[in-house]
Amino acid sequence: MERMPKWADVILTPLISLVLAFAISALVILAIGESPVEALKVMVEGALLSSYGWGYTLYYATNFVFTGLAVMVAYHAGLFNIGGEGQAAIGGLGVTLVLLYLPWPHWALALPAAMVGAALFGALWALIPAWLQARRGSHIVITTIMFNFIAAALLNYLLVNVLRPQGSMDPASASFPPATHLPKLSDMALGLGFEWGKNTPANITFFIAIGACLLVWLLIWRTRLGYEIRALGKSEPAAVYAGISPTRIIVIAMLISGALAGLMAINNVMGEAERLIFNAVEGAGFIGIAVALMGRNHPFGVFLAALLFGFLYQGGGELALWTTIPRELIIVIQALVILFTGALDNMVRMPLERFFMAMRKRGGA
Amino acid sequence: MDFATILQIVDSAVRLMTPLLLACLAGLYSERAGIFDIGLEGKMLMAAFTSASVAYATGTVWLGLLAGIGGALALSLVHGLASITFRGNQLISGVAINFLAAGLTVLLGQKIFGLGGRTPSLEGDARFHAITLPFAENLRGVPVIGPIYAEVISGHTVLVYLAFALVPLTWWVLYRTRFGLRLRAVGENPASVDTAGVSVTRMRYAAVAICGVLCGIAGAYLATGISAGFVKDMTAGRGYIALAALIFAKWRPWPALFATFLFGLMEAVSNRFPDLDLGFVTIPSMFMNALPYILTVIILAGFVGRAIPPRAGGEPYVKER
Amino acid sequence: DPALIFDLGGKFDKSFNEAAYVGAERWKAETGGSYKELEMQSEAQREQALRRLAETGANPIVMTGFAFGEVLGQIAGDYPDTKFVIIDMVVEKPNVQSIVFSEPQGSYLAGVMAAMASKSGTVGFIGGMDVPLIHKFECGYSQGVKATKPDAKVLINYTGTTPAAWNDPVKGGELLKAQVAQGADVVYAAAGGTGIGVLQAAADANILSIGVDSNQNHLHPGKVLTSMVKGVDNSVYDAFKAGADVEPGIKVMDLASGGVSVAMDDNNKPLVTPEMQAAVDAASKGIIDGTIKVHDYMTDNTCPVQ
Amino acid sequence: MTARSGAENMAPAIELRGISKAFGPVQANKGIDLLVPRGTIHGIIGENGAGKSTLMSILYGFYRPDSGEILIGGKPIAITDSLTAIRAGIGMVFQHFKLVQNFTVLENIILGAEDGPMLRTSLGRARAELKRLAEEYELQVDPDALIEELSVGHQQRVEILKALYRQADILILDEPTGVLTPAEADHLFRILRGLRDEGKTIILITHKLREIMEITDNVSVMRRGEMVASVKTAETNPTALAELMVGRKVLLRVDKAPARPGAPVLEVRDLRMVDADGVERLRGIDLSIRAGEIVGIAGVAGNGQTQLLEILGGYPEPGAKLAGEITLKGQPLALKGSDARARRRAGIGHVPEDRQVEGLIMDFTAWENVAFGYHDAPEFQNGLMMDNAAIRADAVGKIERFDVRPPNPDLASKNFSGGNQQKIVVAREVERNPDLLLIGQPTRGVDIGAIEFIHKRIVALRDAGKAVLLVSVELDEIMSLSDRIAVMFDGRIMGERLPEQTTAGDLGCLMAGVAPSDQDAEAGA
Ligand SMILES: Nc1ncnc2c1ncn2[C@@H]1O[C@H](COP(=O)(O)OP(=O)(O)OP(=O)(O)O)[C@@H](O)[C@H]1O
Ligand SMILES: Nc1ncnc2c1ncn2[C@@H]1O[C@H](COP(=O)(O)OP(=O)(O)OP(=O)(O)O)[C@@H](O)[C@H]1O
Ligand SMILES: [Mg+2]
Ligand SMILES: [Mg+2]
Repeated sequence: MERMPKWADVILTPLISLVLAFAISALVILAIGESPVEALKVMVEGALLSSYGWGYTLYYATNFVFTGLAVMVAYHAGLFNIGGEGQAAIGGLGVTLVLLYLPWPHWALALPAAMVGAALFGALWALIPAWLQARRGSHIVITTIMFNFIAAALLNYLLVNVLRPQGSMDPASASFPPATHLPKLSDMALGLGFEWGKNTPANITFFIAIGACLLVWLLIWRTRLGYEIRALGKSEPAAVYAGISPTRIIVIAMLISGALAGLMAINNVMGEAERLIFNAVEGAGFIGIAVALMGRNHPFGVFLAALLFGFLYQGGGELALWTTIPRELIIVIQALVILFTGALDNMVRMPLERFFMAMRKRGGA
Repeated sequence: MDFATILQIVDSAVRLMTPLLLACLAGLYSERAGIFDIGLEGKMLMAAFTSASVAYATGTVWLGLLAGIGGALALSLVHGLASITFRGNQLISGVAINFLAAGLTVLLGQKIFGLGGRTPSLEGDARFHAITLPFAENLRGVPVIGPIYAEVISGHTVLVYLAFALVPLTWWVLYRTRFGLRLRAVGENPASVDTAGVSVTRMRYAAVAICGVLCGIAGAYLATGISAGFVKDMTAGRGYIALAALIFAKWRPWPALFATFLFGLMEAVSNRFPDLDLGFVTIPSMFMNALPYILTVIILAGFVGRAIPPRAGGEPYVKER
Repeated sequence: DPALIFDLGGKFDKSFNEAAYVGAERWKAETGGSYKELEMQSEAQREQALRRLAETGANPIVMTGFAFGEVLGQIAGDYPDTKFVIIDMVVEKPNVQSIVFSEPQGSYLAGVMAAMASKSGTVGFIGGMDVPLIHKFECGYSQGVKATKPDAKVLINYTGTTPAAWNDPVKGGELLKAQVAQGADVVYAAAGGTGIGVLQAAADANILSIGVDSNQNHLHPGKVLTSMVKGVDNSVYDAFKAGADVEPGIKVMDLASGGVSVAMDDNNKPLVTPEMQAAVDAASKGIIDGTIKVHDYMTDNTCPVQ
Repeated sequence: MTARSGAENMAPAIELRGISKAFGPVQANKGIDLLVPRGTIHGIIGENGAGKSTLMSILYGFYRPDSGEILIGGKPIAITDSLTAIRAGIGMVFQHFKLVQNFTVLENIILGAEDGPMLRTSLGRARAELKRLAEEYELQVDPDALIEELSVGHQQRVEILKALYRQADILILDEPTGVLTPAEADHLFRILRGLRDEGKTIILITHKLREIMEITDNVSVMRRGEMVASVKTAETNPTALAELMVGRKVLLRVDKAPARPGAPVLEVRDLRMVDADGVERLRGIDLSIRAGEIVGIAGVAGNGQTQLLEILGGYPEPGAKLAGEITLKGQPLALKGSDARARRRAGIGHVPEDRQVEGLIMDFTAWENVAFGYHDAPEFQNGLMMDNAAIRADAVGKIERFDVRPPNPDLASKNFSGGNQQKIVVAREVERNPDLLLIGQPTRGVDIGAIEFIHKRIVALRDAGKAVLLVSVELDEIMSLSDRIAVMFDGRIMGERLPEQTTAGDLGCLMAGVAPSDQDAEAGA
């Protein structure tokens, strides 16, 4: 028997938490001498009230879906993958190599190949920490943190010394050939005969992200591998009793996790920048942690949380762009959202439970 | 490499390891009590900001130190509230605190000083200065010991000595006092502490508070000890490195000293030899900069083995579900 | 109205974004006009910001940093009536003015001063992230040093490989100490917020430092030998002043045009000996009239000295 | 009884009035009254989940009651936390010990009862006091040993010493004998009687009616959160108690026909094992089990039974070195590495000793756990996916046949009582009809209703011609269920006995490592 109805748990609680987070954010905005109402208006208008805003919101959300799923899959295996940042960055390298060094007649051919490149490189970057955890017991939290730094160093080196076209100031690779440019959602809309999200970076990867959510859901809850991943994540002795090899599952789960993080590069590197730039991931790997945890480690939750963060990113960007509010305010709002919906959720849930228990007693009496 | 160079590198390592050591010990108290803390970074950052601001405003670095402790303590309280009182997810809370500090410091700094999140540079009594230990100069001539004393041991700010003194102190508190016994117990099996008639909540809050104080000192050291003012994001990942050192040290004080020294040393070495010329190949600066991280992984994999965290770590203490 | 877009470092980076801001503010104070300003949040916003500004009628649109180059090249054609000004990058479009600075020339002068001020014969350079732009500074500086004191040694450090490298004064200070330990007594910092720590540590160690981008001589009067000033503020000021009539094309801001210089003011007066001033003047003259060739690292990714 | 007088001393040691406690929607205790006279041993029995532990935890201040009143020595007292309870002279040994595993005995003893802020003085005093207590009550333990190195029996001693060190007048023991050998249990009861004779009051929770009859003065029975009866032990009998407890008639004996053993199913020859720390755990085990027989392995926990089961189940602990031969139905089994999966396919079922740590994923639903270990079985697959519908349907059937309560396959396993969790595991393993069933501690902590059921199913499996290897520390269980008994001590089989030709005393000797006399050896051969 549950203490409160499921809908209250999965919808009401986060909603109230969100409201609390925004209320405190409003106080912060007041404290720095700006108008919260104005700020909210700019954010909502800039992120949600135009196809243009959505074009950006969905673009950011796509990034977060991938990194969120990456954290989620590892989490189900009992592993805390902080390395999404590095894995996504190296995934970008994979995309770049595929697109720059192989000739592609059409994006539809380039895309699957680039996906393989992204996933493969991301997975490889997760492999060493995974293997060290499985065989040597080296704490995956440290090793993945270290691998983020190492990835940054490696990319820095490659971009400056290897991939950078001669004479270019930018530590970035050459642009990908036009044939590999992915269709934007705006182009697709035009193809269907209406104008939507002109000049926004949201692209076909968004659908791949949705597909990834579905596949991850199937993987975790519908396949034997998923069953074994979850079993190991919950209890290692039990998994061993059932004949599940922890080493194997740790390595596989991390490979999948790294591959998902790497796949993000399809969106930001292939879809948006259309070349590899330094720090292309821009912290999405870390946002992925929040997205996974807030999404309760369920793909649907991850999707919703990614949308929320996409909104915060885009709305916050608008705020920074068009008002005098410093862009750091967005970081504060993000922090408050993470805090209230992710860590202080019981502050809302406990009284709610009491409320529903009381209701039930009255109903039962 | 001559003796003088080695001394200079070790001297630099001592300065660089100090914030790591303080943060590492901070994490040690918290995690030994069963509260995981990836928010060390954020707390240090907040402390760096509050300490620099108050030191600037008052011109007194000691008030700055107090303010730094206060700033970190405030975030500790948030973490305590989330992970102890409301039994929230400690990892999420830590992540949120890191974001919160990164945003708030710049927001407040910009509001107060208008320098884009920087504080003005600190001068005179508004910062900690290096102290020369007695006889440092007189003894310099003594072979071996003299230079070591004068170069490496003498000539740091008071916070460096404090950090080093905290290592034996922490050891003593942990293993020789009632408080330490209960602290360790509450991180291993909170129910045992509860049924022994001691409040788990109070113990954990105490641990989290100590963690805040130490992070506060670490942050104050960054802004008023080793440099002279706050710059946004100036912790530059040191909180994560401290966390790595903590796991490396398997949550014990003396190994924590060793682990943070190793990190400091590796950074000092890569500072000193930006392009290491090995004769047949020159290692580019990017890789020398990444050296501490690469070596950490190698050492971890090769020599440290399985690190078992405090058994009740990361889990809120729940009696009635 | 004109508009100004700052790169990811942010408006208060103590470096060239800040210099651009200063120029815009000066224009505002003098003309009483108003301008729009934007700070980048993420890479994806570059295009968004440019397009939105262009669509709202801002003209000219000034942006700082080479990272805008790619995007500007793609979108400039969509807004033929808008003038764009990009700093630190060349974008060849009919409505774009590209302003590039001869950092190597300015750095060369800084190197001349460093070499003369150094008693030990060892000078230092501390860069932020290891990227080509910073190598331009480093290489010009080294050339100046070597031209003045051929047997002088130049110590070179970069702060890191992540964007944190621009905001790590602690590491900056520590790098400076490491260089001092190796004998450096003049150090040139081209590292944004990290440079603050370098200058501070230099003042503490009682050696001389050289600032970058804006005039940083005042930060530690009497301890900062000079600053290699990029006239970003003037460029922005000029662009704003010209308004919609900004001349498209490439504008090279070098010593001759006063685009780069070494700052001389009351703060560093006691440090600059007459001989030093003479050497700087001679070197400027040589660079301007072409008798001294300062190699630009970017042309071939190599530096002739070291 | 002690001969103290005075009105206060006549007051009962403990009186509970109308104690109620709900955990969310679960009403664990409903208006409970209880009276425990001073200087008596009071038994409490009841099914799994009846609310016994909850009630005692309330008395000890671990939980707070929703309503009700507690009187100690006739005086009402608000027990808000364990500290108040300790001050009121109450000590409790929990069903699941509350010890810090990597602390020494001494550290555990003084935790929360230190003399001052420095440990040194406390440790010194505690060491002396411990020595005194150990001598007075025959509760020897090494004060400097780490808890994780101690056997469960010794851990329990530490818990009792903890209470005595705090000068408890009232001692609560929650299922203390569940993990003890008969000898250890006898020893414990001697101590309890001694304590009672000193005037201390003892509350004892147990599932074993024999123990109730043997040692208690009074007994109370709980069912579904209510106190259904309190009687003098002398005035009742096991059958009546069992009926009160379960609410129906219970068969307390195992009813089974004589075994008709067939061909050997499992042959173990000279099995040796050295664990990762270099300790020799098995020192040459020879064992043979035939179809249609139950071989029981008796022994004090920690004498290699766990290792034997793990090796047969195909998952020896990592780093262990194995030697010897195992054949199943004539086929040799590989000793290398771990392959629990292959063992299952080969026809070995395994009910592990610890259902909560190994046998179940506590966060999985019941239906998911019913496939656990067999999740790769062909009938549970549907192409690339798992056939969750098939698994669920299978689970519903098993839950029904094994009378798992509540019969809700979607409930998380942690929300079932221990007995019902055990039924889930047994259902899963038994219904696969394995040729060989390994079964460890099948009824630990399980109430008598469930014990009866589980025993029946094990016998039915045997009667279907399957081999069963039963490991249990319950001598009663071993004696009544086994067709043949082997006793393990220190990694060896000390001897084999037929249940009808041996006694508890005889087995106890073997379990203690005392070599059998010549006569016995002949009987065993
Ligand atoms: N901490 C808790 N939180 C929520 N519910 C609990 C808790 N402890 C016990 N319960 C519920 O209270 C009821 C009584 O449990 P309790 O542990 O007191 O039973 P018990 O009589 O000791 O059973 P057993 O014989 O298995 O030890 C159970 O049905 C259980 O669901
Ligand atoms: N902390 C708790 N939260 C929720 N339910 C609990 C808790 N503790 C016990 N229960 C529930 O109480 C019931 C009985 O639990 P208990 O721990 O007494 O099991 P048990 O039958 O004694 O098993 P074992 O003897 O093997 O421990 C179960 O339904 C269990 O899920
Ligand atoms: Mg119980
Ligand atoms: Mg029980």
